[in-house]
Amino acid sequence: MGSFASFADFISMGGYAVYVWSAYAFFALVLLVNIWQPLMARKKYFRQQLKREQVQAERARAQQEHEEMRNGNAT
Amino acid sequence: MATQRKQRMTIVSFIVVGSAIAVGLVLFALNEGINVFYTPSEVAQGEVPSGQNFRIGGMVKSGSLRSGELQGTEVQFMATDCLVDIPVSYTGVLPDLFREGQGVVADGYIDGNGVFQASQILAKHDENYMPAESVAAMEASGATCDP
Amino acid sequence: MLGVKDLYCERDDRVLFRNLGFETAAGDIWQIQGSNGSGKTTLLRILCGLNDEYQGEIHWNGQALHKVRADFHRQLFYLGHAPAINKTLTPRENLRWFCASRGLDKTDEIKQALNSFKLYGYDDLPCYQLSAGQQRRVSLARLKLSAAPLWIVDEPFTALDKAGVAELEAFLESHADNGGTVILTTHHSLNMKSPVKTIDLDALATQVAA
Amino acid sequence: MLGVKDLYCERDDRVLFRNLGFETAAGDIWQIQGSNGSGKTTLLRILCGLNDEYQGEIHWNGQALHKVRADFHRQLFYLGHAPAINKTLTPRENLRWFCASRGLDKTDEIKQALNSFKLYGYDDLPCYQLSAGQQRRVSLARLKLSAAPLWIVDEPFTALDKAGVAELEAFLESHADNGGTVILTTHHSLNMKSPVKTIDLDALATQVAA
Amino acid sequence: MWKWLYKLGSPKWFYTMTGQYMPWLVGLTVILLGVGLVWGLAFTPPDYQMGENYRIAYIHVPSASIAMGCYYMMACMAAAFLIWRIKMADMVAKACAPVGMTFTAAALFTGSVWGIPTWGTWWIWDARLTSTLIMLFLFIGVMALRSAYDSAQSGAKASAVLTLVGVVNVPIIKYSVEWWNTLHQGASNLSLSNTAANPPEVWVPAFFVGFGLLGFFLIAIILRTRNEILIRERRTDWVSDILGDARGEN
Amino acid sequence: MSIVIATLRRELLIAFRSPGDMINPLMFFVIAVTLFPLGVGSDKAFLSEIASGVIWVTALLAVMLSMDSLFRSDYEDGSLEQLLLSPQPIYFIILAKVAGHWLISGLPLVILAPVLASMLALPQQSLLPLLAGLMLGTPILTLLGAIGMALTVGLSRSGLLLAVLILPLYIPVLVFGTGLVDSAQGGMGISGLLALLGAMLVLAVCLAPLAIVAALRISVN
Amino acid sequence: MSIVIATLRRELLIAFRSPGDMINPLMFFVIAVTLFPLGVGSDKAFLSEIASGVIWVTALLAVMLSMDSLFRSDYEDGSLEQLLLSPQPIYFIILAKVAGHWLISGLPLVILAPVLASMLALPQQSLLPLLAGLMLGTPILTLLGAIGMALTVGLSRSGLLLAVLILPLYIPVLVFGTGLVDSAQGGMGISGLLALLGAMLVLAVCLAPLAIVAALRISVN
Ligand code: HEM
Ligand SMILES: Nc1ncnc2c1ncn2[C@@H]1O[C@H](COP(=O)(O)OP(=O)(O)OP(=O)(O)O)[C@@H](O)[C@H]1O
Ligand SMILES: Nc1ncnc2c1ncn2[C@@H]1O[C@H](COP(=O)(O)OP(=O)(O)OP(=O)(O)O)[C@@H](O)[C@H]1O
Ligand SMILES: [Mg+2]
Ligand SMILES: [Mg+2]
Repeated sequence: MGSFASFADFISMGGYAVYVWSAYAFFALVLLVNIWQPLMARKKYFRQQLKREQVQAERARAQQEHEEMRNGNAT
Repeated sequence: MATQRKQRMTIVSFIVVGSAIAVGLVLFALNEGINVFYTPSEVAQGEVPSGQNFRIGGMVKSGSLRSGELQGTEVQFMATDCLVDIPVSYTGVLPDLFREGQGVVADGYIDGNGVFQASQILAKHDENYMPAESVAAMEASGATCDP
Repeated sequence: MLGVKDLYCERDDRVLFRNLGFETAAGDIWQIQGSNGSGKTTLLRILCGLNDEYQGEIHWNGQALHKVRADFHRQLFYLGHAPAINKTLTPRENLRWFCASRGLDKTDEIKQALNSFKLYGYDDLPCYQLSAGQQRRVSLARLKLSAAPLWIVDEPFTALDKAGVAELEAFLESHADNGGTVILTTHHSLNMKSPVKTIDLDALATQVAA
Repeated sequence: MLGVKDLYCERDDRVLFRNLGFETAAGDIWQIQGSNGSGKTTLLRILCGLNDEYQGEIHWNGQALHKVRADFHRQLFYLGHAPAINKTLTPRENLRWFCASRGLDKTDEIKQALNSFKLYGYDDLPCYQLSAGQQRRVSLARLKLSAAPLWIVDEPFTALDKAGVAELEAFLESHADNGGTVILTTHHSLNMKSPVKTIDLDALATQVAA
Repeated sequence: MWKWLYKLGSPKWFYTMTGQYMPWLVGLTVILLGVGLVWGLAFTPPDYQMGENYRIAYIHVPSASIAMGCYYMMACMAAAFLIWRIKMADMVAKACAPVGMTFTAAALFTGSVWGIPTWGTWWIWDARLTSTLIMLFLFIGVMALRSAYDSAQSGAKASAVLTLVGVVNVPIIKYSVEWWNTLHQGASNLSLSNTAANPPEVWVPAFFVGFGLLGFFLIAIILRTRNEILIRERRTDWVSDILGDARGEN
Repeated sequence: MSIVIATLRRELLIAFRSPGDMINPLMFFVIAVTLFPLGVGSDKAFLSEIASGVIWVTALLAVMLSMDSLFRSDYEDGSLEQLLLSPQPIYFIILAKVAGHWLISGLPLVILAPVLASMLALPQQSLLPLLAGLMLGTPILTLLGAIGMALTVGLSRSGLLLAVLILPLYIPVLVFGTGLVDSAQGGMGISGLLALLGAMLVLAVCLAPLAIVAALRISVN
Repeated sequence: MSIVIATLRRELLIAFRSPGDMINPLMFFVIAVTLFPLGVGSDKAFLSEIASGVIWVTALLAVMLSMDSLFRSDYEDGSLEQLLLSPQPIYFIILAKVAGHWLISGLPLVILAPVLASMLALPQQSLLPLLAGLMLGTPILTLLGAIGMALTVGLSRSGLLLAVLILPLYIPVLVFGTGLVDSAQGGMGISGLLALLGAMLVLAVCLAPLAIVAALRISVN
């Protein structure tokens, strides 16, 4: 393990484990967030766009149905 | 057309003159020196009245650190800037980096005996990072001010 | 239903109306007329109990209004100049809160109410994405959900296009036909089959001046 | 004077106008027409340089507008929806600041300008004590003081009574007769002797849709 | 050169270009960051004073540098947007704010954690720390201002102005350690020749992490910018083509 | 009581949709707290003495400034009129609204307070009393602030006026809240002061809605 | 330059006609300053140490909160558009407006500061540096605040957002302002710090109007 005698040594970081590992954990979190968030946003965007198309189709259908129903009532 | 250019010139010259004044003032300020913590020399020259809270910054003089023979967790050492030494007394836990020959910043006041009673001790790291084995070489070359 | 006797109101030292009196009945449609600033909105708000700077009597089913306020509010639907639509919420959420605030248990009918105002598929879009006319429609969709017999609506036709105006007129009329009462103001001329009773505040004002 | 070529503007993803082009000359009166939200105000603000979200060219006396901005502003009088009247100041104080901000030295003529808009004796009352119509008149009194040849006015007739409207129309016309240019929007139908050139934004929009 | 700049201003070109080079950038970044972090964490010898704790430097320093660089980049983009109306510049500026905020937070957090054992405090109101905190606030303020506007156009311009007003803070962060007496240490003098203080085995891994993080920063910005392009250009044909492809996948 | 739940839901939904309402008070709290060490000096021993006072005063200001989002948009879009015409008990609707607003703007302050307290070097044993005080005190501040906001919502420029009206009413809360921390630091019992704050909270919960409703009726007029 | 004088005159006239604009910031200043003895304890020796910091921080907040009256009414009644269409140099008109606003809301704070300072038991020798600092500092605060206000005047709910944008920019002024008092108390020269504050003021006067005009153009759009 490079400059460490053992893996346990590496984990304990010469007694500074809390500091070193929490700093690295936060850093990893920052990296993760910066990748995860745009990727999720991208997914959401595609989902929304597809849903928007569906909704538009549905909107047209509902309008048609509603109008047919009304015309049916009128006659 | 002409008026537009004239207006712009007025504003530009206003800004230029202003910036010049600002630069002059900044240079003057830097000349006067604006310090936030005081070196032992400044303290010795009486720039800080006694009884007043302030911050002192310097090096821990080699060989000046006493702790074992004192009560509890009290420590005493000399803060120095290679010219003047100021005795410092502190009770509490010291940071890791607090070593003889290293930088230190202390909050506190000068008591009646001329001792700086610190309420907080902070260790100041220098600009050098090196593995332990290079230190010997370094000390031999006398690269740092060794107080 | 709602009756008014000897109503007097002044605002900023200007008399808006004096000796105003009328009595609505089930099936009535009342239109309050008058030029800008003549006090139409003020009158409607007085009738609702939102404004109490008046003198005179207002009674509800024969009882003084302030004694039967809770009952009156249960029977009243009021719609003011502003649409009372929160722009960050969706139409569905807006109407759901409306139902809750009126003690109605009609969350299932919300979609239908929106559809009947031609808001097909708009129920889950935040309202700020809707045009002014569509927002007005969301606001009006509440009429469908409300069970109140008395409707007091202030310029309900603003921001609606021609077709919307016609539909809303028909809807108001059908409410009156079913035994409800409508009190409204509008600057455009109504086009209804049933008789519309009018109160002209301008005429009242000239009467005052005379 | 002011010319426009190939102007294109969209707002919130909706095209307001496209391929708009016209050229005003001294003595012209231009009326911008269109329904609510069709972009009349937006167009006027673009012409003034208050809004720069457009594509296309605007030129003033043959030169690109942004190059001669200061000169253009000196020749321009703009009046928007809002009256630009501070309510705590008196009409006189409001107009005095207007003169200063335009670099005019006409403080003596203020009273006369106010009088010509029928504000006899109102010059030292704080504006919040004036009615909406009177405030509008204060705002319009600036037309009298301004020396600018190009007037761009957005719905100047709001809050004016019939007589006021007629007078203002005559006044705008006389400005055009004296070689000035007027660009205006209004929802009411103009009643002027001289020919009024119109731009119909609704027509342009349907053209776009087609 | 100008032509290239002009092309960069085209969203479509940017989108396809970054799409092409992304795998390479990701690969390079993974290698640099991986090597640098493992080296720094496990193979560099401990510092003669701070021991293993010193390893925080390998993430603290590049985080702080990237955060400051990010602010500069945002300011340049803001200026380009305000002066030349380049829409791409605004999209990049918009992407910079959240990324810069997170990196500033990382610099603050790692620095604080590092300070607990070494200095004896996790926070002190010295010039370097305070000005870094101000930078965090500025990033947040820029985002808040943009989102407060209903109109995207106005929000973009307003946040650009604020960005430019706040740019004075960055040199203050950088030089605060020289202008004032700070508890934070000054700039280290790295050199290839000096093998005693700051020898290469200390700073070479730092270089790896530094460049790796730069790559990561670019990736993060590019990802966000691409999303923004898709949103703003959703009505164009080329975006609907992309959408069509996406529909095919689903 | 379904109206209470519905109102709470509505408030929280609106807040989550427009995160500025949640984040801005928090940001103000953090920034304003950081001003003090810069202003009065950052000596640790010294900071620890003023810590609780500074946190209380800043929380006071943050709550006060956050009030604007409580009734403003409802007033502008006409929802407030509808609310006042509801046949449901308006008293409880208002209570639910204020509770929702506290959850959005007050509670986050309490949750963030420990971090700021340690930045200001507040002694460990004072932390709990500080939090207890804030937990009981911020709802009082929100309720009192709501009265002031209800009175001024009809005015276009209400920022400073609200401050001038409401800050004097906040003083008792401040006194007891910081008293709590001082007592704890001095090793005295804090149950008495806690009970007092609790009593104030209960009173405020019971009586403030009456004042708020009355004030809203005036503003809507 | 008659436009500068005319604008100044207009601002002062408006302020004298609507005294709330002048009195509210002062009232806020006084009330907020009195909160501190209540919050941190009223021991005289202790108060005297925090006095300058408290006065500075409160002045900061008062100036910030007073900004609302700078452009709000002009924005709403359309005067702002007229101003931006003026053929006169807008840069100087804006400068005059901000100067007028400082005379109304900043200068009174400086004048009142000695009273509050003696309430907080500020040592005698610190008074002059405090006043000198405020005299140079409050105009900077007003100028920076005007940038923030210009950016947010088009938004309906801008109170807390303004704080979040502007308070970070106020920090340097606060640091130097209180540093001035500390140096004086420590018996050191203050000319350096004064020069620095002066430099900041000159720079702010020169550059802030550019940012303000740009921001106003955006807001009016
Ligand atoms: C919250 C606390 C801290 C903050 C906000 C902070 C911030 C910064 C910033 C902004 C830089 C500048 C990076 C650059 O110039 O590119 C920096 C560099 C650095 N910091 Fe920190 N820091 C903090 C704590 C610490 C601590 C506790 C240590 C170690 C004792 C430390 C060691 C360093 C080092 C070694 C550098 C690189 C200096 C150079 O070579 O230029 N920092 N830090
Ligand atoms: N909040 C108020 N405070 C004082 N006076 C008011 C207020 N609102 C309106 N007024 C005055 O009361 C009068 C009546 O106003 P109201 O709003 O009732 O008119 P309206 O008939 O509804 O006009 P519109 O057709 O424009 O809606 C007006 O002259 C107006 O000046
Ligand atoms: N501040 C704004 N931000 C974004 N869009 C706006 C803004 N103001 C207006 N719009 C939109 O721009 C379009 C044109 O508005 P504009 O005010 O120019 O219309 P108009 O023709 O003047 O209408 P009116 O007859 O009601 O005055 C409208 O559809 C409106 O939705
Ligand atoms: Mg009305
Ligand atoms: Mg218009």
